[in-house]
Amino acid sequence: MSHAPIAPKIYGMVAEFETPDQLVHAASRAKEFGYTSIDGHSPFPIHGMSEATGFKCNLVPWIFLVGGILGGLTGIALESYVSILDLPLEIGGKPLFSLPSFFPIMYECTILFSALAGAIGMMALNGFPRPYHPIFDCPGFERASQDRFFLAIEADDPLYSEIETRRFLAGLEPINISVVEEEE
Amino acid sequence: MEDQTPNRLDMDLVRQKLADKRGPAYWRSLEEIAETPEFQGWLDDEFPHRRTLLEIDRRSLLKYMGASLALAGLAGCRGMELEELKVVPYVKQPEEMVPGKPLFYATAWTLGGVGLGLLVESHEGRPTKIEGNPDHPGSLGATTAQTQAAILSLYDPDRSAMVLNDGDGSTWDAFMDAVAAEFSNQKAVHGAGIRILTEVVVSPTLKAQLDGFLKVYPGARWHQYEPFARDNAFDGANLAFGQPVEAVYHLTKAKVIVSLDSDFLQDGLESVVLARQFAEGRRKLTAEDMNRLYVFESQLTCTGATSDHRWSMKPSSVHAVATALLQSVRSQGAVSPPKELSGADFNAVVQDLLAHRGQAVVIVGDQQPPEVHAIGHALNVALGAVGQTVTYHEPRAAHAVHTGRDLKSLVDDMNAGKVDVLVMLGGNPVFDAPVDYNFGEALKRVSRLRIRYGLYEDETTDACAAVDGGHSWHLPATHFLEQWSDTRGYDGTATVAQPLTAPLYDARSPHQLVAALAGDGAPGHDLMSDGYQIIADHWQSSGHISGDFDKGLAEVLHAGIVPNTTLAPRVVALKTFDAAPPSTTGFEVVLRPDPNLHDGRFNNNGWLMELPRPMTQLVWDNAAIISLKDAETLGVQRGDVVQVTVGKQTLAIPAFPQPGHPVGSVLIHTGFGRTKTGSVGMPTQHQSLMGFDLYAKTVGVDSYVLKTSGAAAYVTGATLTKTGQSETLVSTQIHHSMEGRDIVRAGTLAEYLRVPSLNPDKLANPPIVEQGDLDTGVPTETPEQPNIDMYPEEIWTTNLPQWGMTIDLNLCTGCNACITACQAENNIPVVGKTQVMKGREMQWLRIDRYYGGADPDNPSEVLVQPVACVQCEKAPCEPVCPVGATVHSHEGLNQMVYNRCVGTRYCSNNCPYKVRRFNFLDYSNLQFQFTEPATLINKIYKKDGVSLLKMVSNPDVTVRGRGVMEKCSYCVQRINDARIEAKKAGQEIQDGAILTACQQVCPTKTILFGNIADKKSEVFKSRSDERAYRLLEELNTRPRTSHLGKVRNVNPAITAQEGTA
Amino acid sequence: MAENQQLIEGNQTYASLDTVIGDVVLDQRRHKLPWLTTFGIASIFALFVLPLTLAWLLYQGIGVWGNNIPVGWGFPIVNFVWWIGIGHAGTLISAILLLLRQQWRNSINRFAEAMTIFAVMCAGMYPLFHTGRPWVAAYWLLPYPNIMAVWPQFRSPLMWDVFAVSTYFTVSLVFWFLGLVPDFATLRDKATNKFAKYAYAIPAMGWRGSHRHWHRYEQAYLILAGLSTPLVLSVHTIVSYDFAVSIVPGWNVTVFPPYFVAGAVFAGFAMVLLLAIPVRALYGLKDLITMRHIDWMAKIMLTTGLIVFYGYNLEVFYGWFSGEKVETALMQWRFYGPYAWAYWLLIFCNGIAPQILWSPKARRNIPIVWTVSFIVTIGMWLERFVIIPMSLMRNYLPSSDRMFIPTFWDFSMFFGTIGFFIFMMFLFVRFMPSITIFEMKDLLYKLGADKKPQSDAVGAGEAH
Amino acid sequence: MAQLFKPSANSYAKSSLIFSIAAPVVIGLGIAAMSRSPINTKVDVPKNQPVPFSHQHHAWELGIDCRYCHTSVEKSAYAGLPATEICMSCHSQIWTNSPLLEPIRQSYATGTPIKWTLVNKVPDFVFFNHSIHIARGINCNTCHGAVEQMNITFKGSSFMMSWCLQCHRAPQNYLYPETDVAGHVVTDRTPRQKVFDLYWKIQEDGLDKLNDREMQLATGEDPISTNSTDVAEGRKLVNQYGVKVQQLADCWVCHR
Repeated sequence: MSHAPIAPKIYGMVAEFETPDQLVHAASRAKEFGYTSIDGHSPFPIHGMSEATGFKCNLVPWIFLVGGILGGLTGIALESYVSILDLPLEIGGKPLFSLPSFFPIMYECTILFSALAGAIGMMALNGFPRPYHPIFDCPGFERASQDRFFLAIEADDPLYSEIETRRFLAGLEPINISVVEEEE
Repeated sequence: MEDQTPNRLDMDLVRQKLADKRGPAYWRSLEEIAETPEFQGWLDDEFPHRRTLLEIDRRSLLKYMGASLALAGLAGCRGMELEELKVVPYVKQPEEMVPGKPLFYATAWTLGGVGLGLLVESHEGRPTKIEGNPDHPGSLGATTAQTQAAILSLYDPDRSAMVLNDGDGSTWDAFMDAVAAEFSNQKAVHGAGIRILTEVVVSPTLKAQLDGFLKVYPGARWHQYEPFARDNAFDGANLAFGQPVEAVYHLTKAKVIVSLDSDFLQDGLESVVLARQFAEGRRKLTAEDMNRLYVFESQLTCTGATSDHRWSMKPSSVHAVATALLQSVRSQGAVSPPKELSGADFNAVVQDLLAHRGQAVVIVGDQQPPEVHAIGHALNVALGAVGQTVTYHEPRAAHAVHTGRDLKSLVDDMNAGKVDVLVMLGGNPVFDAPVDYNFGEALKRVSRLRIRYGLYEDETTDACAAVDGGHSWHLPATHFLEQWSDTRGYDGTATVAQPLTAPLYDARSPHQLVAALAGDGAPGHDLMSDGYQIIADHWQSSGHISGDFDKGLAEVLHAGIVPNTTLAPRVVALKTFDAAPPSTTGFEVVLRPDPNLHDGRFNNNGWLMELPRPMTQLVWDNAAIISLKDAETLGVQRGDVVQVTVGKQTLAIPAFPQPGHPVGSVLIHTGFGRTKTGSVGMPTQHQSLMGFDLYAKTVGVDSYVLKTSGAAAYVTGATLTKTGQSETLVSTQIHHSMEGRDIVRAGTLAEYLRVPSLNPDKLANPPIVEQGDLDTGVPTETPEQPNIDMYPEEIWTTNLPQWGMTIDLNLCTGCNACITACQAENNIPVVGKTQVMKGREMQWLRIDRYYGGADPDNPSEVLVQPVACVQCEKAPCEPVCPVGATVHSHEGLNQMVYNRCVGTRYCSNNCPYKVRRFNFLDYSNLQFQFTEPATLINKIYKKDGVSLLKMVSNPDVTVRGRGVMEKCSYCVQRINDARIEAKKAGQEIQDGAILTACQQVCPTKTILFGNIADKKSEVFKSRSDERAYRLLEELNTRPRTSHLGKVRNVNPAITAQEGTA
Repeated sequence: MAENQQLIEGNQTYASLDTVIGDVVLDQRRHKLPWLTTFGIASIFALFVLPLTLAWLLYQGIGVWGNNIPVGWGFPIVNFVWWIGIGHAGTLISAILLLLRQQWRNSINRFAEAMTIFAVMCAGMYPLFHTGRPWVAAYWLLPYPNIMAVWPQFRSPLMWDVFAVSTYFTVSLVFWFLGLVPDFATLRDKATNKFAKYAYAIPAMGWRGSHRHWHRYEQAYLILAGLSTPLVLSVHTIVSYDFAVSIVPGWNVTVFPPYFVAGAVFAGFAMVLLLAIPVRALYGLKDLITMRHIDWMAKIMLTTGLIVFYGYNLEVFYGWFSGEKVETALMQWRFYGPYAWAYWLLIFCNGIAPQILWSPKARRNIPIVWTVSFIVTIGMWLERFVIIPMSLMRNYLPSSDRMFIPTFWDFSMFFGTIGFFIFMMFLFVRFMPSITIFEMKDLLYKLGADKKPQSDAVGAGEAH
Repeated sequence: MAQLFKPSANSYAKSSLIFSIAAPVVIGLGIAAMSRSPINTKVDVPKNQPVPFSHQHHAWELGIDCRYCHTSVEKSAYAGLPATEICMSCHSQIWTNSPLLEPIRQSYATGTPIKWTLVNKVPDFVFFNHSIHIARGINCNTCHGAVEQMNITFKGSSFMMSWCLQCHRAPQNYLYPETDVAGHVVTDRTPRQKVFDLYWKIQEDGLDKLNDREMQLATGEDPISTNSTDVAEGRKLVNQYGVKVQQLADCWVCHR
């Protein structure tokens, strides 16, 4: 640790709004203004936020798809390997490869793998679990999961500056604006 | 051990320790005692062989056998053993013995005055399975259910284990001293106070010994009694011929057989050979070759079910039929038909008999009075049967008497106080003597010595001990597999019977005992060895064995028969006799020996207790078997207790309405309701616990209370009243009709000639073109039959043998021998009455029984059908098993792998034949479970030492644990053995090299087994027979077992709608 | 508008929603006598009767039950199918209704999903324990390379069951948990008690409602729903294969898959109503689970009920039409046999009783709806009883016909699982939000903000 | 709003999540490894015996044929353990008063059998038959390991079902032709002769003269060979012996 006190690292500036619509409006304004790292927080999904902030991410469906394909293949591969190669048995006079009987398990494997892959993938993409996040320091943020709507402009944004950003946010008539610091 | 004295002393010690121990407890205590060095020493010089058995008993048999040979897991499917196991090799290995390979010894068994030659399988000196001796004329390789079960009695832990003096533990030496003392007094009076009571003695040696005894004690008397000795036949012969000859039938020659209330196809050891002969006459299905069986009977028997024409009637009515037949035959034409059947029918029977002079025979049942027997003989004479289909011989019994009267004279002497010493060799007179003799009371007058020698401590033992004054001795008898003896077969052929093992308990053979009593066995000297000597001496003197005796005897023992000992036929002349018709009133009560328990001697045998009685399918109980009409009039259902009253005697017994039973008569089996027997026959101490099921009462009721000396045959003038109580009677089959389905195919000879397949549909509307192939049962060669099957014909092609079986319903009499044989071969546990009631019996093979016709009291046909796993080629059980515990083998077997089974029971649900059995509880580890509550205590108790019963297990078959499915395996252990031997010999398995247990035991050769891929094999021929069909063919399961339709050779002159079977 | 308001009654705000739903959990004082008594009774069964039964079962073997040959499957499988059926409503409501954009689902899906999880738990016990040796079944049914070099047999419907049920359980669990995450966050932030705060913070995993997260979250949630829908249908189809695939008369019926699924939904909704009605009364959720909801659920019960009833009639028709002697004999047995009462009672419970729901009055009469649900729940159990043991009692060979008589232990295990189910449900109600908070807010937002698409949605909702 | 967690919590959370997924996998693998190890199979674990009998001494140094003691190995399912009198047939002459042999003499004198500790055991539901294996040329060492080198006998192979199936599914990998000292294939011997030949060869020629298949046996390693020529040879023998390969893996061949 160095002797000189260092200025605390800033996470960003957060504005608190009354209604979802305000948040969406604010977000789109911020985008127009040129901010890139914007983050909205709301107690429920607000359609239009992604468009407003221009956030795009369609990985999740692909993860589901790949998981599903893998699952299906695993299922049928397992069944075929066991029933034909490793343990070939005459079972009630059925052929070694009896697809009709193999289908259900293949089918279930597809769904199982796909679901798990998707769910876990989504969580991973969202970076969960993440119990600590600087924005929790934002005063009144507990209401972000209840009835308030927050727009954060993060400090790593090229256009970010104490004064400018604060002035900009103030223009959106938030309930209040606060600067959030980041713990080391 | 040269010095004897220490052992004597130590024996006292042992005696004290044993004093008040009984039954299983006895064994437990013995385990403790056995540890003491004195006992060890005593064992060594007293019974060298005993040691190994105690070894077995102390260490768990599993560990002993599991090591000293691969004995299938008595512990059930438990997986790899990890604890330290011990291997115990021999000290001196017997010459002929190869560890792990069974040896077979020829011996013989006697029941009801008839001997049967046997081969007994022995593993390391441990007999495990009884088979018939193919060289013995009375067996020809087959046996009966009772014979099969006899092996279980050998290991019965409830057997009488030690000498008792006035009810306390004692020794043979003490007994010998007592005898010596008492008999010295008797010497003075030439033994006037001595009486010996035996069962019917067949053994020539024993006869000689007893005669010898009577020489030593001229004043003594020898009496014989057996509740079901053939007294009526005895009197009947005297009546007809003036001499007590015994009839020996030759049914192979007979074209027309008339049974007058005789169950000759199932009753007694004689039935083995009679059934075989009868079956021979039914193989060729042509009008001229096939024999015809008329049955007039007072109960539904196997014989009746097998017959071509059956009339059920009260026992007393048989006399009328017999008389009418005799008159008609004598006067060359039907006169005065009896009321039981229509004139036309009667005439047809008479004509049939007349048409077959010399080829006809009449057989009379033992429960018929002497008069009927006499008439039967007269009929045979009139029909020219004598010398052809029946020959008359001097009795098998060494000394033929009317045992009823014989016993009477004994009882009179006893009551007269003439008897000081009564020696009872076997039998159980207190339980089964006629009530009016009151044997128990008479016993009280036997003042000095009451000696009882028997396999079990029973009612007679107690009665002897109960008397105050004098002394009573109980002497443990040897099981027939533990003793040297001899006997005579149905035709008199003698067999020298050798022991398979040294006595498991401290027992002596009857020969040894008599020898000792006669004084030539001085007290104290080793009685074991001369057991052999006695027999050897007798046969040496008999002169039947020529040349070097020892060599000759060895051959005799090996062959199992003594050459040319067959009794020569006697010339008989018919006397005129008067056969007054019996007077009859009210209900008629017939007391018959239970088909399984006989007179009660097998009462402690779980296999026989649980073996469904033929026809009634009743287990674990006896009942008042009455007609449905009577049941209706009395207003009783099955299980409702009725009161049977005969004079002063009354008996409360649950009723069992039985189709085909004559109106106005009651059939009651004996042998139940024992008040003193083993834990199977009398499980009084048990209660039901948390849905675990046991009984609170004796098994069945004692029906001997109705047996009076007056009624030689059946009791008349009985009254039945409803009591209002009810009890559970458990029968393994609740539905009796085929419900119009194509299950058992049967038809008349005429129908067979028209439609050989006997396919009901075709019988109903015969097709233009006969398609025999449809029913040949050949899996692939059925061009007419389009293969309506999505599955491939073959999964893999193989040149291996393909096992298959055929069951010829035309020959099956439903005698149940196969079931018990299977039970013995495959370590099938007994589960107890309540489990059977719940539908959990374990027998792999069952015999289904169906009635046909509208009138239940007179079913038009009674059909029996053995069903075990039919080894489907497209088995429905296989695809549903989630763990692949039941899969197909390359030899076409439907394999059930116990150690893989998890017990979902799906296979059983999906089995259309319902031949799979499930271990719902820990049946096999609780051999006693049907008598012991499965409480915690009990389970802990079970842990110490393995019960003696487990020694009966076949080491080649896994003993199944709880939660495992099991089923018929076509005796795969025998298949594997044959295959290995064949491979070692570098050849293919020969046809007939493999006999399944059920096939081997079957008296009528109903069952064939072999390789159906081999076009020359017997089974293939039979499978290709036109009658062959596959059960539930329409399900396309392709059974490997085919049934062959039953053909009844009905007399065309008798119209179908008459009540016939 | 009036229409719409019926989805949420009283004038709610985001905050009020939090209070109404959240306080059930956060304010433990609200759990009063009714909760305690029911919970107490349930726990006797869950913690005493059930373990005792299982212990005795494992000690003795399944012989303590009434099963025999031919009736290899008795109560355990009856109960298994019954529970699985009940377990179908949850995922169905959450998934299918979500895809159908039925907003009224929002207030009941969480509740129904929980029900699913617990019902499947109960169901799962039976296949495992009905072997009497679960230790073997447990590891031999899973495909893994072992020292025996043997594998499960994949042609067996039971094997399909293993996969179907375990998949169904896993996916339902995931689905349920995903739905809970944002609500955990809400509770985390709302909770005042420190312990509660952390207790909810951990499963919330640091959810902070970022719009990026919401974006992916909604994608995943929707696709999961899309996956669950065929899953739900497949599971009971596969369960029905246990019977339809066999050759047992009375089992090998092609109509089974559809009519089992319908039956499952039928039973499921019955159970939802059975539980939702008291809960909404108990915890003042009347505003969120409204008469409108109950009305709709009753309608679905009526529909599925009719399908099931049609199935019963088809069975009889097949029996007669096939001309198979065995089949006809079986029908005779059902109509007139010793267990005929079970069959006719079944017809009443599932066929006759639900018909009252044709009348809107009845559909909006709480006691009637509740009673009908109760009757239906019994009826669905009887259906399985009639299908499974009663068919097995009759056979191709009349010689093997046997009666099936359940024992004390059959019943104790059944009631044990019921106890376990209620036990779990009550714990759930007490410690987790039984209504999806964020979805309710979303709904409120939609209803409040723009009415136009909303009324369409509701319209769609009616015309389902 | 105050933070509930420190920044470090994030990494804790993630790692604990990963752990909770990894743990079962690791445990599972552990169990799998254990069940295949001597802990379970007891391979190579010498067992205490009442008499410290050395196969190494008797079978190799003295060159006593297996069948001298295991009398029934060719006739029966069970190889047979020597009866005391067999031991005594030599030891009544030599080592007559060695204290180590006291139990033998005791047993012979008193007639009490010796209680050896069991070394090789298959579960009770497995029906193994020695005679047919001998008759098909399976060497003792194939299953029992390098018995001729064991001082105190131990289990040579795991006897796991999967182990049995290696041969029962592909016997050609285990059957091998016998070669003479010069390395030429010996053709005039029956399979059973080959079985009992190995120890003689070790006696006469020492280990170095053995071909490598025989070497595998002599040294007790799994005598499998998958190289094409050996397998081809094996196939020949399979046909020559008439081994029905298909059938070998049928359940009821070993389980009943």
